[in-house]
Amino acid sequence: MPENEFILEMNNVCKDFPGVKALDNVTLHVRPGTVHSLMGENGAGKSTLMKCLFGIYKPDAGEILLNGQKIEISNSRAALDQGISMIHQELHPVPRRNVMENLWLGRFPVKSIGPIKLIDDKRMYRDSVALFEDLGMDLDPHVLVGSLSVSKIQSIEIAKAVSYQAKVIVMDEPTSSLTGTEVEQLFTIIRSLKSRGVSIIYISHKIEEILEISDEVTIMRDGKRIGSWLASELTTDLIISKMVGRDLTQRFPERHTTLGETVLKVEGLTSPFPKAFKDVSFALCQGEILGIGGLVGAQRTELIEALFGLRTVSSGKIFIKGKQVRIKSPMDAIKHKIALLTEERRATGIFPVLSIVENTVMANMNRYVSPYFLLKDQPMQQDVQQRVEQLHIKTPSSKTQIRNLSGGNQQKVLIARWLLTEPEILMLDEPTRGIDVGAKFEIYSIITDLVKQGKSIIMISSEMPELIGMSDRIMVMCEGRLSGILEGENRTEEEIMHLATKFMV
Amino acid sequence: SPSSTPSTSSGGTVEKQPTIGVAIYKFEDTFMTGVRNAISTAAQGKATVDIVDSQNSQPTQNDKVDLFINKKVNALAINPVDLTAAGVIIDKAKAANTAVVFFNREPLANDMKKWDKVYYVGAKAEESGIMQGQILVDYWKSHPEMDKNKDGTMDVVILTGEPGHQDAIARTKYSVQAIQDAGIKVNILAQDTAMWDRSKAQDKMAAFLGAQGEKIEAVLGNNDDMALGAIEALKAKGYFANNKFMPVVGVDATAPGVQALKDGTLLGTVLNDAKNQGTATLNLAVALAKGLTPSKDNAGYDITDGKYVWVPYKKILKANMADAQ
Amino acid sequence: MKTSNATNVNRVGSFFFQHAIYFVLLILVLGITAIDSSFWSINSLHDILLQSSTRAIIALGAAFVLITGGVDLSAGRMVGLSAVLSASMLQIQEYSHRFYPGLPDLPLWIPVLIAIFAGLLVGLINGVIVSRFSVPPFIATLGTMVAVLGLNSLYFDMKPNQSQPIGGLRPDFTTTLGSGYIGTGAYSLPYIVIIALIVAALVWVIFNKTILGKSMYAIGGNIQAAIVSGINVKRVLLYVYAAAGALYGLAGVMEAARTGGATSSYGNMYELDAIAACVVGGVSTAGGIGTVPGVLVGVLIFGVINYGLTYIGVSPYWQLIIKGIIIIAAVAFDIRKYLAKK
Amino acid sequence: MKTSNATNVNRVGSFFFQHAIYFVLLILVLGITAIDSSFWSINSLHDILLQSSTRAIIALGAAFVLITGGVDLSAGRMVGLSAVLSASMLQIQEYSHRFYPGLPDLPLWIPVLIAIFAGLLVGLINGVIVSRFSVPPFIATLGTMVAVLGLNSLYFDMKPNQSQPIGGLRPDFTTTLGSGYIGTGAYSLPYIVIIALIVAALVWVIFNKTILGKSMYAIGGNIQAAIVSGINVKRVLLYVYAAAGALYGLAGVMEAARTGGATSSYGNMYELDAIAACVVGGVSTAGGIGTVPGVLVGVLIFGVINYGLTYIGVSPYWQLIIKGIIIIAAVAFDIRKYLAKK
Ligand SMILES: Nc1ncnc2c1ncn2[C@@H]1O[C@H](COP(=O)(O)OP(=O)(O)OP(=O)(O)O)[C@@H](O)[C@H]1O
Ligand SMILES: Nc1ncnc2c1ncn2[C@@H]1O[C@H](COP(=O)(O)OP(=O)(O)OP(=O)(O)O)[C@@H](O)[C@H]1O
Ligand SMILES: OC[C@H]1O[C@@H](O)[C@H](O)[C@@H](O)[C@H]1O
Ligand SMILES: [Mg+2]
Ligand SMILES: [Mg+2]
Repeated sequence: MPENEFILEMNNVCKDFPGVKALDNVTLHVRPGTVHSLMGENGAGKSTLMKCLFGIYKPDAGEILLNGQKIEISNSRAALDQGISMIHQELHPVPRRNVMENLWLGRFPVKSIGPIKLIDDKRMYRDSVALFEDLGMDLDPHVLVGSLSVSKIQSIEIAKAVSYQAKVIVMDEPTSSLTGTEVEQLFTIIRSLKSRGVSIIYISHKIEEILEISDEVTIMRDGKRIGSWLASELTTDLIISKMVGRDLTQRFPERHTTLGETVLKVEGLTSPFPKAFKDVSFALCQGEILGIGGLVGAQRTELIEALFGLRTVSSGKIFIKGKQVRIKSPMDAIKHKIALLTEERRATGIFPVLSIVENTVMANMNRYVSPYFLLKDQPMQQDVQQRVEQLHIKTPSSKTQIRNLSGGNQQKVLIARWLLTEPEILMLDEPTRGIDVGAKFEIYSIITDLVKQGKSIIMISSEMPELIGMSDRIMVMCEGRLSGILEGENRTEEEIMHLATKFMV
Repeated sequence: SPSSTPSTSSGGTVEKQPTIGVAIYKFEDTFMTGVRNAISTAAQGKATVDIVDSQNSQPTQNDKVDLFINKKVNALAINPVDLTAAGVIIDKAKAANTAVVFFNREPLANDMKKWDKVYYVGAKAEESGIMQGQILVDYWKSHPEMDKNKDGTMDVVILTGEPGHQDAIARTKYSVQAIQDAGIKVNILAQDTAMWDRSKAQDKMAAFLGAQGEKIEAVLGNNDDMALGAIEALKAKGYFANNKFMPVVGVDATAPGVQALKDGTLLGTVLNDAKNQGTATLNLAVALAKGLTPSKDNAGYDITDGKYVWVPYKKILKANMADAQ
Repeated sequence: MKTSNATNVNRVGSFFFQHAIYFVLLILVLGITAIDSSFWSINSLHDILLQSSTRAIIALGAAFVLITGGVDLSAGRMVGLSAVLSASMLQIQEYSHRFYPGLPDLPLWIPVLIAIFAGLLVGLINGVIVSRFSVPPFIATLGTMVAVLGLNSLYFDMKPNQSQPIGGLRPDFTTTLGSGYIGTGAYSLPYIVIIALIVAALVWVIFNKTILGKSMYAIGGNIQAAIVSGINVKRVLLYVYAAAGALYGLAGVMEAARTGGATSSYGNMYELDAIAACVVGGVSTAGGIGTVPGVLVGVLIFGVINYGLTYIGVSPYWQLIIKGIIIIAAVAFDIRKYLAKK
Repeated sequence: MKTSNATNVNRVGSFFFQHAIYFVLLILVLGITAIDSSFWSINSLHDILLQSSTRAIIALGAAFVLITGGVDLSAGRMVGLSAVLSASMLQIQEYSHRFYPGLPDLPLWIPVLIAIFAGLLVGLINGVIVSRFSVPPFIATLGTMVAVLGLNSLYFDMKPNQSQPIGGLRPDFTTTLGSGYIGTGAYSLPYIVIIALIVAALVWVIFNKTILGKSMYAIGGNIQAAIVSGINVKRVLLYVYAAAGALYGLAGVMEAARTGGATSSYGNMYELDAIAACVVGGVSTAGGIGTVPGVLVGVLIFGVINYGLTYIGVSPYWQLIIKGIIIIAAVAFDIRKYLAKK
């Protein structure tokens, strides 16, 4: 059989959702043994296109050709059987089962005892170990997945997708929760897959990554294909202008810091759990952006969750504007005008079946109570509508269930939720994860506006350029301890990395 | 269950009160509560009774019997959930040499013959149905206006108990038959189960009235609770006021039932004699526990065919209301 | 042209699925009317509304809990408890077997409030068990369901009553909360229907216009997110189970008044009917979804089934089979609107 | 020193919570023995095992469904159906009220298989409703629960039986699946206990060593994950409900054999007991969690409560109250091990 020019062709694919034309005549052609990246703003339709390919959605129109043959993909099983595998944007772990069961789900190795087929645990273990070794991953096949960090779970998904021996592997934002070294590892894996003739469809909002790993790039906007280019023809600015439809001159908004008095002071905060944060002390000034850097597992999330009353502390003091406070629950925190945008949007952020309005006002309903204890709809709608416009949230209406929004737009709704509480201290845990460049800039602008108004920000980020570009000071953690605070000129990636590994043995 | 050694130890020199294991088919049953109370009362000073609830489940009752045997009670008094299950219970009792008195639900004759230490105390289920029918027959004869459409046929609706319940079946069948036996034709306009339940009966009766309206000439309830539910539905449609009457009959002669007789809403009911059923059951069990053969002398009741004590039902109308209290 | 046609078809289909339960109700009514045309009457409507009133109140209680993602199995037994409690204190003086022989006539509202309060209290206990001890609602309410029956039976078995049905209820009680109505003849409106409507309106306000209501939907939608959003989840759950309990309590009082009596087995299995009505009415057992009008339509569907099938004389066994099939079919239709478009 | 002590304390605490239900069982047994020392005997153990056998089989059926994140309310009515079916075909020739007057003696296994197959069939129907029509399991099985009772009642009411309890069962039937045992005296092992153990072993293998089992846990743990991993969710659910149905069918046959009779009300409410036993035994109503030994211990806990409380003469009403409290307390303890430490 003659080798086709394209291993995969998706032609004129259309997909409607109530109120949204998610895909409008989209065409994607992928060559064998290449990395083909898919880019576009949040809600551009990237995930939807891939879900059509993987049998999760049924396209309204269009055709899919694999190796020149038209194929029907009615469900994920069919996709896998045709040699297409996928790393999903939303992780799908089975938390109460162990690593190897998650890995081989849907294709467990069996041994036959007469007519009976029993699962071959030993082989499953051996295969898992071999696979992890091959991919340079450090994972114990017997550990419960629920006890692992997001980045480890992401690694499992990667290993799983690779292990299908697929001809086409879709990776929908595989690096959104990986550390720098893990990203490098993934790229090594991708290169070796390429050399074996496997094609990768790669989705990411990280332009540096795209330029580094891709052979070709297709850009989408509003459900339409804008065009495809060789990666070598593209530059960051070019990509941004194609994606956003206009030029974006800066990555970070201009700002001039004027620090006020100390609003938050933390002294010797220690968790009762030995592996968690210990003896953390720092201060936050009015109008300041305090970045928190570190590797995944550095306990940054735990620390700010403790500040927000979600976790217990065994010792340490918290002062707000000089007064010592006790924060035992998010309610206390909100009362003290603290807000927290959590790291895991799906698990701790959105109310999937509720509308955008409800999702937005949920942390702040007191504001809409009339003298008769009833909620006033009108101002609620207005405020939400205003935020939808301000943050450019892409949705048919503010009454749409949030689960129907694209990942990035869900994140914006959550930001809107916290802005509505008019916090003095806003804590953001990986606020731009999964956010497109345009929206990132919008979020950065919001942050800068807030500090201009005298609010204070704590921002956890694993993206070092973001930390350096946005923060006044960067506090770096390692293994639960504060390893240093960087100010002024010495805020380099090297210095951050140095501190992030300071206590490691 | 494998046999444990028969309990000989408790015999001895000192006269110790015997222990009787009593299993009621369902504690929530109003009538059986009366029997249960009668058993407790009769036991005072004579025996220790251990009364358990079979929760309307035969398997559960079997479990309770195993437990009684393990605890080495001196006699069993069982109100079977299903009369057919008596056979298995008799086997268990026989293996442990523990005499058993069944009450309220009569086991099959074959099973009763399996062993000589098996007795039965109860009323004849069909009797209650027959009496209900007779009450309506008497009323029909003395009140010709009851035949509203003058067709010589009694147009009735029937509210039945739980499907498959022996009392429900017997009462439904024999009440109709008794009316027919008196030479009156019966036309069943509607019949439905209200699960012995007052509130369900009220809803069902409302639907009967909606569909049949003035055609209904009498209401047969398998028990008082359902008859009273029917009366509430009738009241809502203007009955029992302004000379609008509907003959309704029930069974059990419960306190609210008797009150309804007094109010003139319930035409009649049938007294199931809880007190005598309970006392007879206990007396027989005590005699058996002491190793005696029950007789009029040691148990206080006539024994028929060497195994049966029959406690009669009684018709209750407004006139003899006092008999039910 | 072609597209617009297709869209129209789609729109009709979508409209149909969005309102599936209303169609189910309509089809049922029409079907029964086709078999017996006399069913189509103000009287039937009247009877169905009357029979649906207490059920609606119980179902609304169940909806509170379901929306938070829980389930309440203790509903029926709470109905029984409050029926017995209120009846035991509201007997006429002349009644021969009074529960409290010496008790003077109390003002009507005292026993009624006591009974409702009992429901509220058990509800609170449910709430504490669920929210403080993190026991799954199914088990927490299964436990109270069993325990409440025990308690009620103990009370009901007290001397001198000894488990006899409680009868001889005061006419003011049975009228106000039972058989009374305003208006005349076919155009009368029974008090209990009015009570049910008022309760429904109040619940609608709670669900849609209060912080409690929104918080309930949030908890049912994603409890972790609710915690992070500063919702006092424990307190909301407490209120929710207590409110549900109070509604069951009210329903129990109304059952006693309506039937003019009470026993400890009142309300048995009502919880299943209530949950079924809710789910048929579009409340999700997974939490976060449900509306008051939906619940009311769900209750009416069962009202029509129960009344209508008896009306046309379907045998009880066939009634069961038909009812089972309708429950499933109604939900199977209704669920279409939530199924993620593939 | 101090830390190591603390860690030890912690370890003891953690061990305790990990095995909470075993301690609950132990405490129950010891408590009852303390009140009446004669309870501590081989005979009691024997009785409790006997009484727990059919319940264990039903609970294992319920566990299948619970692990996939579903719930099966139709269990009890299926038990009733298969009890009536098997009994109706296994009466002695001399019995006066035979269900099928002319029927010759069939080989034992034919009626037994028919009855189990009936359970399997209803289970399949549940599976189809849940998986093809996406009806939530609570409603799907509520529907079949009602419909199966209707069907069974129709069958049971057929002429000439007309709803008479079915009795006069063949001794080979009542022995093999009822009262028979191997061994002698206190050291005998009833057949039905052996059957329950074999079933438990088989179910253990299915849960832990087969694709079906692992897929069940995945579906209950995260159905989305199961779908994108190419698991045929619909087929697995079909198998699961069918397997559960077959187990209920087997249990129904055993109930008939054990009691020597059957009526259409057999099995009523068994589903709640079964689910309660599962959850007490650590099965999560949210799906994805549960083990066979856990389920067995859960069943035993109820066995000990039912037997033990009656043994020491607790009044039935108090038994209900105590039972309710124990259900809640056991789960409240057990749940500690899952509560995320924060
Ligand atoms: N199941 C659904 N129902 C309704 N609308 C949907 C559904 N899934 C996606 N959409 C809509 O389709 C559009 C495309 O979404 P999609 O998830 O494909 O975007 P994306 O390009 O992957 O964005 P992101 O970068 O944020 O992940 C969005 O407007 C989204 O709201
Ligand atoms: N040593 C460890 N081994 C495995 N998992 C760990 C370890 N330490 C922490 N985790 C888990 O990893 C997850 C991430 O840890 P944490 O949130 O503290 O990291 P972080 O510094 O906030 O990283 P991120 O950049 O992902 O926010 C948490 O869920 C935590 O429970
Ligand atoms: O099983 C319950 C029924 O038992 C009957 O014997 C009694 O007459 C009825 O009133 C009802 O209680
Ligand atoms: Mg996406
Ligand atoms: Mg983190």
